[in-house]
Amino acid sequence: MFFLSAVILFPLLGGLALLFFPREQVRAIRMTALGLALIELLLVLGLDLAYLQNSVSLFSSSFLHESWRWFPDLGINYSLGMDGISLVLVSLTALLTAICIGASFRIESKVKNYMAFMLLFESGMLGVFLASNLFLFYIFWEVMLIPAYFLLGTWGGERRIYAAFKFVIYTSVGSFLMLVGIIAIGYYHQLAAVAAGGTSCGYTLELSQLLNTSATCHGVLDGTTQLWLLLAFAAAFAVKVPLIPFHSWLPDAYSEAPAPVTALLAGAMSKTGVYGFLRLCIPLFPQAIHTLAPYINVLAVVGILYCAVLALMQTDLKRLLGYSSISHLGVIMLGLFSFTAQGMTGSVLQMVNHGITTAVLFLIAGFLEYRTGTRRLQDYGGLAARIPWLAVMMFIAALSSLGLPGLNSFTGEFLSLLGAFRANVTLGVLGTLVVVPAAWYMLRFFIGLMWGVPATEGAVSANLRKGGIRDLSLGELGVIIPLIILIFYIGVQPAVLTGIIDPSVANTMQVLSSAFVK
Amino acid sequence: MTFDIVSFIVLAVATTATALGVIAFKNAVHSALSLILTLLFLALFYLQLQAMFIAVVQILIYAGAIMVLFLFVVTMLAPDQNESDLKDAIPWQRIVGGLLGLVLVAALSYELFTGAQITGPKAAAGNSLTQAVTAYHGDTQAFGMALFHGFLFPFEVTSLLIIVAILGALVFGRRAN
Amino acid sequence: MTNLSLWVLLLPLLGFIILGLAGRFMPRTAILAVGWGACGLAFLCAAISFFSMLATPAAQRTSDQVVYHWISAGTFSLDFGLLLDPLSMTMLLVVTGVGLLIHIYSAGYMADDPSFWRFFAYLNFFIFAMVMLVIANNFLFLLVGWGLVGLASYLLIGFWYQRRSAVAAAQKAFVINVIGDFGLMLAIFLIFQGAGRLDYAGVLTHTFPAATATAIALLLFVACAAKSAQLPLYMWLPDAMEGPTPVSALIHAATMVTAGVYLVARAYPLFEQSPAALAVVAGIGGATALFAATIALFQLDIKRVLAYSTISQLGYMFMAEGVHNYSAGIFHLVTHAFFKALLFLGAGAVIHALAGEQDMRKMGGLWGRLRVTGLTFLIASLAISGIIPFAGFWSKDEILGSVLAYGNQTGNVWYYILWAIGILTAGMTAFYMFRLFFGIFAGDYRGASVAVNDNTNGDVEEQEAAAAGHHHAGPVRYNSIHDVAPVMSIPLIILAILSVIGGFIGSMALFGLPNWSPLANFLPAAMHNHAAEGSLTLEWISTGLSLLAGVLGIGMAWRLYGKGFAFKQNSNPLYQLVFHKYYVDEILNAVLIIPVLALSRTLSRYLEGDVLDGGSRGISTLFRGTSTFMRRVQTGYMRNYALGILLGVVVIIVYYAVRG
Amino acid sequence: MPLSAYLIMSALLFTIGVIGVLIRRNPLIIFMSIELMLNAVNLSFVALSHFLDSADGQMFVFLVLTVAAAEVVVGLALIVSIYRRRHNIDVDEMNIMRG
Repeated sequence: MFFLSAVILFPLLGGLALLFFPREQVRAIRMTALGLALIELLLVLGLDLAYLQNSVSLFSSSFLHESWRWFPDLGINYSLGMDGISLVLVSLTALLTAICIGASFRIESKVKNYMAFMLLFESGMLGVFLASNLFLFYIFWEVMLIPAYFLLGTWGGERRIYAAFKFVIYTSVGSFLMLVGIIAIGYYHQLAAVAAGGTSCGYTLELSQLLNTSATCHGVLDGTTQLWLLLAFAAAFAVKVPLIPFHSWLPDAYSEAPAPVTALLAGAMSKTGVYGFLRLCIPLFPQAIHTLAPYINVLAVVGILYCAVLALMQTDLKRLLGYSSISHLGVIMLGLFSFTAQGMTGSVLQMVNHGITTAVLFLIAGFLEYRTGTRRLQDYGGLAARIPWLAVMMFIAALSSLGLPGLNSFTGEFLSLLGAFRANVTLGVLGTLVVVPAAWYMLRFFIGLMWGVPATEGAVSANLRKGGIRDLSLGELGVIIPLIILIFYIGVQPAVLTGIIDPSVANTMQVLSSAFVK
Repeated sequence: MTFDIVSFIVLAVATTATALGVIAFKNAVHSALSLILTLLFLALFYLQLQAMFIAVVQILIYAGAIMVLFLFVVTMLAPDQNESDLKDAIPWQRIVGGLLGLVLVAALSYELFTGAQITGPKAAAGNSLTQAVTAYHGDTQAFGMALFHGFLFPFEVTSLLIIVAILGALVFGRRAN
Repeated sequence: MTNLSLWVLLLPLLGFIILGLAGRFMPRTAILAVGWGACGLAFLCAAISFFSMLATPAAQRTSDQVVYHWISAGTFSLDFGLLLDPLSMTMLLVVTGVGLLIHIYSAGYMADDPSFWRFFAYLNFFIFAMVMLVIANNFLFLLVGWGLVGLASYLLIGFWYQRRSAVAAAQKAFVINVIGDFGLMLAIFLIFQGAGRLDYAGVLTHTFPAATATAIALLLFVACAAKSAQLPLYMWLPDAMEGPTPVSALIHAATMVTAGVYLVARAYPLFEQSPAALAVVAGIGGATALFAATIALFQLDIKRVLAYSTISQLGYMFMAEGVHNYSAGIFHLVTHAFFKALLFLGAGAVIHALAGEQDMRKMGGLWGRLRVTGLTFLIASLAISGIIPFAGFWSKDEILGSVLAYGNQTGNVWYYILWAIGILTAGMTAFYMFRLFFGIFAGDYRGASVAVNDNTNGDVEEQEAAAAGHHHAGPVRYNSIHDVAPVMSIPLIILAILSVIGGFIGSMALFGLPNWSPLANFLPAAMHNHAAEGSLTLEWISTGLSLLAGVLGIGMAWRLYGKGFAFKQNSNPLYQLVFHKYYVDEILNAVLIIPVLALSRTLSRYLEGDVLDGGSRGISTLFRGTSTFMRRVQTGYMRNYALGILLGVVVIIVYYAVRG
Repeated sequence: MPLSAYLIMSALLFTIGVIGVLIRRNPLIIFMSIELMLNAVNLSFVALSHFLDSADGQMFVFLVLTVAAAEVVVGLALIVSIYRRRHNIDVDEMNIMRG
């Protein structure tokens, strides 16, 4: 029965258990951490199978649901729930964490704390994806932020303090507003429920209560309260996604954090923002989301093109990937707020694809930085001959990132943009236009590193003169291969994922009723 | 009736004078002595208000015990050093202090004069035991009854307080070794 | 009807995977075995399917084979399927046939290249992508093929990735192809919006409202223009000559660039629904034909001459399709595939013989040494110039005839102008082809004698650098030149034969023979019955004139360059303008590339740097400022604190006093 | 005598105590001023107890007394220990805990 709690608490307890290891046994710590992450992955896969047996909707009785009373009179209880969308994201998080821990065997200082924080980070994210009570959602939201701050702050590059500080400021301001929103929604919902006749209705934060229109205690909030509450929630999620004006923490955080951490941040954490919009904002505030959707779409499109253009001239490897990642998330948001079945299924599918592709790109950037010690693009050049395997892996990931038809990102991007196009033609066209600058900066990124004539001065040429650069070691290859296989598999056979996502999207969105275009 | 008024006024003037003396004298010993006088005058006030026990207690404990302690400490701590020669670090403090004092007095008196005139005895609210006991016009026996029935718990607490105070004094008094 | 199209698709993919993973360790013969085997078997399967298709009656010649369910989201559901019908059969034969010949040829051409295996892996990947594009049964997998083909051309153009010019050309080619993908994607969105499905069977029978039909057709044409290097988006093809010559032959002459022509032919019901789009197709086709031909007149690098010639011939194909005669377009596509591939391979043989030399001024008099290459090159030149028995004559004249007939039928003066442009371009084509032929084979050998930098003109230097960039050891002595090995000359000969007899698959109605045009009958009737049926006299006039133009062109070339190519620098502005390819690259750079990069640089410095970073830094300084101010309240003097307390008390009392 | 007279008297004493605290810099004097304030409160307690005819007031005076005693004891002990360490006792010197 408590399958979901096991999935969340296992990495938490694993992380804590890890702290009791003696500090100097670095190898043992790394191995156990990887073991824990892999066991967690198996647990999640078991969960997937359990789910696929009886593919259920969010509110059907047999839905994988757990609920324990916590503060009964406040309507707060420890309740978890899962449907197709959270299943996909939970699996992505578990996979990426296992891979990123596998890729972190080069971290030397304070390995024990590092691994513990990574596992804590994973359980925070899993909690966010599975919580079905607003209070519990907020707790996991914060539990996710703390390890991210420490991972970024202690093991990062030179400007890590500044980056970590900015990251926390942006995220916590957003999440405090969300807390206000959470408290307020319980209160207004109660008011509305009482007004609607259910005199005995109490203050509740239980998602199934708030969303379940047939429940006895269901009050419908009026337009303006919905709008204000939506803005409160949107603040936290917009920072996390990030939408354009709130994105300036991302380039610093992604370029300063160690590569495995950035891979996890970009791969999984940014999805919690979009998940928040999808699971909380749209169902809870249907009217308000309609008034706000055009503005969010415009922000998304601006974000897509603005960051694509910015990525053209970045000199720092990870910064370039950071901007590209914002651009991709813009496409996801555009798909989500098109309120069409294709757009939303496409955006969830693209969340998974973007997670995989960005993780590979950041890990490779990390391997390169580990070998040469520099992140400046100008120092690199013509490495394909020396490190062919790394070049091939990077090329596949770069192609997937620029949306080459036939690979994984194309399927998600195509569906999202199709949905966006059906909702609003001009935004659809502008969104699709990103394909051109995306190809341009991705190729410039790959060519700058791998093709052309090797740079004559700078750190890379020094390494080349000294002893040359080693190609991918077996461990590194083993870390990337699963993701590369997924890139090809989802590209060729996306029906597997859309089969899981589509019914859940339709189910989550029936609250929009007429607005949701099949 | 006039005797009351005259005695009150005399007492009032005397108390005010000695109170001012406390804060005015340069020499600490003088202000200590003037404080003792103030306490005595207050005891007289209490007598005037027929609070016999309190008046006696006031004289015995306050004037007697506490002030003796005060004098003891004052004489010990270099009485000759008067503070006028020291530069006053924050001169504006005095002016503002004085002003605020005046405002306080004005506000309080305004409040008292315009507030509800409490002249006669009023039936005490609540059903505290003391209310039944005061039928004897507030004499010591009534006070004792009230103390040990109504206020037993606070009485015990104060005893605890005093023990703590003694321990505190012991700790601070210890010669730094 | 046996349909082996799935094998035609999977065999090259298999070849690519084997060579891609293990190619590095395989000996040369094994590489060739896999490469030739995969492509050869694919051609065999295509041939088998072709003959079985010929055996079946015309009606049941299409077989739509669903492979697996690809995706489903809401009402959008799509299966990946293969459609084998006469049109895709023709394309399959061309792709795999010419592909096989080029595979054989490359064994010789790339013999001395260290990453021999990588070349064959990419070739196989290209054939897989092109086959996917051609036999997909829905627009989405057409887009997938479209993208993969763009990737293949990127990989092959940038094959020698150490060379800066090749890398830049590859990137330019890919980005411009992505612009095409962008157009195709929008068209697909519109199609789904209108028809609710994407497979050809459903979409091509659906009638769209006029405006959407035109929008879809034009967007599809944007994709074709990018892929087939038509006017606005052609500039990547001349730079694509940086790739090895077999690549130019296969991709940039015979197969990939014709994908646009195939797309228009495939989606002809859509184009039929919007006459405006067809007019645009015809117009741009004609304009590109003329424009590219003018540039080709004065090029010095033999491969660039052929590149511009390809652009021009593609213009012809689109002209044919613009006047509703899609089968004429496909016919010219097939014949063009033969003689243009032959021309490129011939040029490749010349370059190979001269150890990498590509500049006409350092060739000449090779007729004596490269006899086979010379002969096949001559045949191809005659074919492309539209001289009577050769393939080019039949296909080009069918196009010009139908343009004239269409002009006559609709009475629209523009089509007459278009026809005139066609004739003029035919003449120019003949001129530059024979200028090239005489430049290479006639006169005396200028290789060793000419010092490299004898002329002053700066931009010629640029052409020198581009040509010299190709790793060649320096001018080869005349008598050490020897003709190419049989592995290269056999494909030349086969293609030469095809260039001669290729024309006879087209219509012979001209000479009173019964309407015997196997290709037109093979293709679905609807692809040419909308075309205008001009009277026989009109046919004779346009054929006669185009033949005359061809002969004139050859004559002028003979008079100017008969005795050998002599480069005369002349400074009249018109010549300079054309010589510098209308400065298109420089304009593109100035108008598009530099401004966007500058915008990106300023945005990241000012908007990102100052406004956003500054903003967040500003907030933190704000907080620090208020905190330092608050700190001064803690003065340390106890009396101040007492004063504070008193102030509080006083305020409360005064408040109550005032409130009363 | 009317109750308000006593209250005014107590207010006056209280104010004098407060001013004493504010003005003087010798901790002993400050201590005495505090005592003064306490006694002012005692006075008002007794007066009210007398006029309201209830012993509660006097109870509080008694408690205040004990508290004052405890306070003086500890206070003086503190001052003595400070004096032993610093040899001069001036309130303004003791500002180590400054912000």
